[in-house]
Amino acid sequence: MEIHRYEKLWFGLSLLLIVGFIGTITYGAVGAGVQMVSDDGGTVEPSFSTINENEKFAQQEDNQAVHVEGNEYEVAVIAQRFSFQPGTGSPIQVPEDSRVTFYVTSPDVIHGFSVVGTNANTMVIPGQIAEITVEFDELDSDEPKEYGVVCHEFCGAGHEEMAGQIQVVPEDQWEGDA
Amino acid sequence: MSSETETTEDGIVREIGHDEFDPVGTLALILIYFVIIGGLWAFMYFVEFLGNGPTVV
Amino acid sequence: MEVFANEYPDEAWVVRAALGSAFVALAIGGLMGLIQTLHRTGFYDSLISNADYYTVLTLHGVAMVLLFTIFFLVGFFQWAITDSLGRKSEDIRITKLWYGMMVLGSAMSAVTILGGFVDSGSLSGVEADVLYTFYAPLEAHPLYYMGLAVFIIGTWIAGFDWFRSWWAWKKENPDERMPLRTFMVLTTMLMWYLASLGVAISVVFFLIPWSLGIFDSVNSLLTRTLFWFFGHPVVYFWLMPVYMMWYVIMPKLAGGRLFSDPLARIVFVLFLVLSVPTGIHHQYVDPGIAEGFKFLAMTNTMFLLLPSLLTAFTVVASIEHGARQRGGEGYFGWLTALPWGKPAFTGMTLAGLMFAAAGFSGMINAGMSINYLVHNTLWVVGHFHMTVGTAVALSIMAATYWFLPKITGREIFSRRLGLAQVLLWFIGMVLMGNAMHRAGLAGVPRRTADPTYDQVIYDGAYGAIGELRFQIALGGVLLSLSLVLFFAHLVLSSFDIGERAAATPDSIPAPLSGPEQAPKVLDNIRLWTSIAVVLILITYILPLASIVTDGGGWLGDSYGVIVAEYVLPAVSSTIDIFVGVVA
Amino acid sequence: MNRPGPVGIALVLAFAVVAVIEFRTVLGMVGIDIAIGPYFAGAAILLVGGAAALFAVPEELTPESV
Repeated sequence: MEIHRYEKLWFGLSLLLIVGFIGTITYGAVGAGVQMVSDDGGTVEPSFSTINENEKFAQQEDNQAVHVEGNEYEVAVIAQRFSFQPGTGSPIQVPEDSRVTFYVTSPDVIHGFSVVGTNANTMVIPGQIAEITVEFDELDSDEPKEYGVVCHEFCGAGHEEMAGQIQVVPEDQWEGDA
Repeated sequence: MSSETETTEDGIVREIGHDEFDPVGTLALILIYFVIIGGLWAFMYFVEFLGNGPTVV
Repeated sequence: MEVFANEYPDEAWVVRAALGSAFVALAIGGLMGLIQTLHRTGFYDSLISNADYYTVLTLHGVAMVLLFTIFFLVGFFQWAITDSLGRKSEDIRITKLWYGMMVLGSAMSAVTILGGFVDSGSLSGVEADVLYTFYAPLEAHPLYYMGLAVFIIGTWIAGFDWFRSWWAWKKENPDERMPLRTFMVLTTMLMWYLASLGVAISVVFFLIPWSLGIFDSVNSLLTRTLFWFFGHPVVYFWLMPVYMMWYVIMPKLAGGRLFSDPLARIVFVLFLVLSVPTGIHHQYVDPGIAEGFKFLAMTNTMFLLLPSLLTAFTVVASIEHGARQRGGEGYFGWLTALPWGKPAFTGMTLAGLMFAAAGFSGMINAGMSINYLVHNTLWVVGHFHMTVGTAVALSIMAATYWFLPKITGREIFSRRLGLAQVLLWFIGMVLMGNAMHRAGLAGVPRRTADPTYDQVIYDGAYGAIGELRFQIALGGVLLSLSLVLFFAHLVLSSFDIGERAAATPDSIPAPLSGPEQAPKVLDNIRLWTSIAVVLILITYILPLASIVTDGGGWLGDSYGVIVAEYVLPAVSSTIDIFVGVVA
Repeated sequence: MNRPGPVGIALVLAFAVVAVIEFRTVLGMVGIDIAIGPYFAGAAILLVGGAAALFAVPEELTPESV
């Protein structure tokens, strides 16, 4: 088979592009430390009673993150038609300069959990616990910083109402058990 | 209007065979495309994405 | 040589019928699209309620990406097989049977979707507000899933019908190479058999019994994964007939010849091999699937860029050949020697250009971690409106200007009108597609009736959100106008107006580098199918096994509330609708 | 180079419409804001020009019409 030399050149450049893309993503994982949502969060039977007994969700109190150690915190969120608990009723409060792990699950249908304007973004699937860890920087001022959270997967009539908020507060305004 | 060379319905004025055709215009276009997507990819990954924190770590 | 419509009247009837069905779906889907674009941007949201928006969205999705594209595909492929093998259908009754099954299946699903608009009477409870992805445990009426199953089985029989033609031809021409168009049809159908297996298993073994109340629950992640097993390769099912147009029709329209027949075959083989083991890239941010499986799906996806990048070269080189035969010169000057006055050519070229741009946003979607930035935002919607919504839809409409005379025997109505239509589509889609991409970067979610929230301020967008919303609405209106022109054109072409000539037969010119240059192994489709199966097993067996073993078995756990609330009413309404249909 | 025909003009204007509207965003990125009214008016004029050019396209396809 005869392939034109320009086409051979383009074939080589195409391969270079593909390898470059995969290389960039690999750099993101190894160098920049970006992790994918995976099966680390484990599973839970999708009903309120079972979810509330799950160790991650049982320790969740009102809208505060739970302090683990150092600057590490955990928040357990139930995404359900059509609210986030916590998040929708009152904002989820996390302290600045923290490393927060969100555990999100659903007792009913598939939802999304997307912190608008950031790369914190996961699906919420009944039966599965999504686990994502994100780092919030130090605040520039004494004012809390707010992030919107939206459900980005269609979950039924009323889906467009499903949103919440995360509030990053200065260290001294943090009211959780430090 | 009719042009001086004889043209077919498709406006073909000359036959170009396999060996006399170098797709140099295609090469030029596709190299431009290569540069654009390479640059855009770098911009999207390193500026838009990594600059859009917090990111899942 | 005669025009196709006269030489194969029975086959041409089926082709026309399939195209007719495709265009009915396009009209319905287009109307829904106009309603959506005005509703979600807030420009006119009093026509429907937010709740009805999701019915509209479901209808738009199903009509556009399943019915319009696939009905066109079967019509176009029937022509390609019949014309390239030069033989009638082996049994025209089978050909009509699969077309009839596809219509029946579409009607079944359409009834349930339309039921979403009705709140009372015998159709209340008959709903399918589940979008075209129907992620369980969102539940549709059983008839919705059954309709999909019937439709897909129809496509399977169509594939069988075309294989039969090929086997019969092969027996009579044992030493000849498989014609290019036949090769494209058969490789595409093999890919489709592999891909649709996923959705067939999901629908037949899980969703239908569950929606009938036989099972209490399903494993959401399992049915979702099976959907995407099918849901990504289905985009190539939309795209393959368009690639056939680009490889076969465009060089001809440009006055040139296909640059390389062997490369076209390689491209289709790559699609057969790589299309299916990529679906997990739609699940990069799904819990319950380990990172390693996602990485594997990403590498497959990235290598799937290869056939499209090769296509870009081969197709552009083929039209450049045409331009130079028409007297074009220079590095870029040849572009002015292309036949821009032909709407079929201009439309397909603009579609291809937009595909090059959409290819870039697809590369972003495919990048495992960068996907966090855009997952389920309007960016993705922008992406597929430029791929299936333009590369495919605009190519189909443009090719129709060339194709229609073949199957009706009459020339189309007007070149001017055709040109206006394709240019308007291009402008409308650049506006809407671009704005959607940028809104997605600002975090605006997809699939919602109203993307404004008290808790959310979108910032960081290039251009204010208000301006982006305006561009989306404006683009949507221009696209709708373009559709109106298209349908007006179809209607005008079906009447004898003025002195329109009868269509003249024409043939596809031989490639510059012909099939005799291609190694024989390329035609060994059994080998390529086997490789595809092995790749699918490698990519899918482990994740599926872990989803079933870790995630609550084949059926998930019991959702007591949901069963009581949705399943039981659904069962009783199934009985109602059957009674209603019979009576 | 040949003088562009009506089809060429229509095509170039179609691209121009798109470029004009997108270019405003690009200018916005570098901090130059242009009022939306005149901008869209400009694009609309180009669009009308494109439509007018299309009316000059002859219905019979000849090599010269391209």
